[in-house]
Amino acid sequence: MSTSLLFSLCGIALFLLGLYVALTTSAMLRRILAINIMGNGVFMLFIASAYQRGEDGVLITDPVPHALVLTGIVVAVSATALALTLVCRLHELSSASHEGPE
Amino acid sequence: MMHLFDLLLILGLLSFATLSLTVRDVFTSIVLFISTGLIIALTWARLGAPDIAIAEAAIGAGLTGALLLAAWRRLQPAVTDQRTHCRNGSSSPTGADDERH
Amino acid sequence: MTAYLIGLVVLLLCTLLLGLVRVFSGPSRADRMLASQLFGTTGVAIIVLLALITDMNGLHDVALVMAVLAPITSVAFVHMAGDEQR
Amino acid sequence: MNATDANSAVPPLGRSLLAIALVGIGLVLGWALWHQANAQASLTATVMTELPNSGVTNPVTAVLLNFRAFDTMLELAVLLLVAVTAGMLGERRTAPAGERPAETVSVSPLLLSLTRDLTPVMILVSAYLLWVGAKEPGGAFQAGAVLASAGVLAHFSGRSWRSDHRDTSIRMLLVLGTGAFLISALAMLGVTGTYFDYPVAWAGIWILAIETAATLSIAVMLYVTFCAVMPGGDRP
Repeated sequence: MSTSLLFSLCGIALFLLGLYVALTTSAMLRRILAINIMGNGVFMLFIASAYQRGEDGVLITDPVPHALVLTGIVVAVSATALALTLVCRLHELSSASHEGPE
Repeated sequence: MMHLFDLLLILGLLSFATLSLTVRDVFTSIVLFISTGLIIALTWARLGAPDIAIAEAAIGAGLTGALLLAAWRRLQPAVTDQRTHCRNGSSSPTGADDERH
Repeated sequence: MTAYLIGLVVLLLCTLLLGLVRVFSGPSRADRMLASQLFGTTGVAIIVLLALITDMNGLHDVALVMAVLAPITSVAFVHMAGDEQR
Repeated sequence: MNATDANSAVPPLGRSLLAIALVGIGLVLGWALWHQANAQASLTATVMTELPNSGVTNPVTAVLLNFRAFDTMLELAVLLLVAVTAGMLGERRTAPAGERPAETVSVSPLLLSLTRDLTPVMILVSAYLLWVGAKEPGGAFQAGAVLASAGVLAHFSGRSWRSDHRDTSIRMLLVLGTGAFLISALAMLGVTGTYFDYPVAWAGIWILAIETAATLSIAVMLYVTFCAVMPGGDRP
């Protein structure tokens, strides 16, 4: 079993794990973490598919998936921060309306 | 021998991710998630992608941890925060600790 | 020489996985956080060894960034949870 | 999916059905991967033949800044959108409170000296990553993330950067990355007739200039987004 295939399978496992937890949990923070794990599984699939050894054993990596994943990581952390902002804001608003002068 | 390293790496990655998503305490979950980011950076280094490993190390070590801990602090229902006027003891809809299993 | 380095890397990875026990069962939050900081240190060592094994010079930069940015998480922890008694 | 409304935990039957479905998907994906393993298409050869025309020698930077520059520009636009949205959310949070109570942030001297010693190192590492990105691993995203981490550290030690996104200089920095890409695209359209087709002689220095703008912009965007998540408003 080659290294590329091994890490590809690991990426699929991470994706499915994240998907399962994201669909079944009820805590928002954990759902955000699960979606991040899903994204990391997809990234791992990309990078593992870019990992190839040539005939003489020298490492050849495909730069295009690397560039795509680099873009994806930065967008993922940015989206995570936005989701965290929204969750915190929702939490503060709902707790204020629970306590508020009503 | 390098195969053993790969297997250990994958084992660690999957166990960290699984524990991070299933453990009850949210703080432990966050700490495990930060550690998962570190192992993922190791995996990128192993797979010959140093560009992505640098990005993952920078974001995982510098930003994600701070972001998640800040959000965890803001979602705490019990800890009194002087900066906001609301102090509630009851669990809220998006509360951090109402994980059901 | 390379076999020795690979053995060292496997050993370090084993210690990293053993540290999971402390994160999982640490009585206080500071214990869990410190264990994760220890993972960071071990990770830097693993990456430097990987740079030697695979002869990839770019990995030194990964170790540099990881080492420089490691304190931020613990500073954030102290800022966010340092005033608790648990 | 019935699990997406926030307050309902999924019943055990639904969970097990979901788990079975996901395992099935995993088996199908693994099977597809197994049969795909020997028939991989790779763009390595294409990139490597075009690499001398790109102005840099790091293939990833060449792909990001030259061959697929449209993607990178749109990604910076996404980051800009996120930063503005998060900045507005953070502003809305602090606005109704009226006067913010003067906080007594007690910053330990240890943290202050750590910040004083570490911030120059971080800025240096960031500049190094930006400079070395043309030849070796590194580049605008990594440098921007390191610079934003320096801002996060400064924020924790009570000396936060000016992060109000209504500030003119912050606004300039926010749009700097996307703007540099747009201007470069339009200028290249005028010079060579195609959007991101740099002249070979000038490509290296041109890419470095765009990358510098993108680094500053990414750092400020990530920092503004981070400040929106921090408890207690934009400024401590």
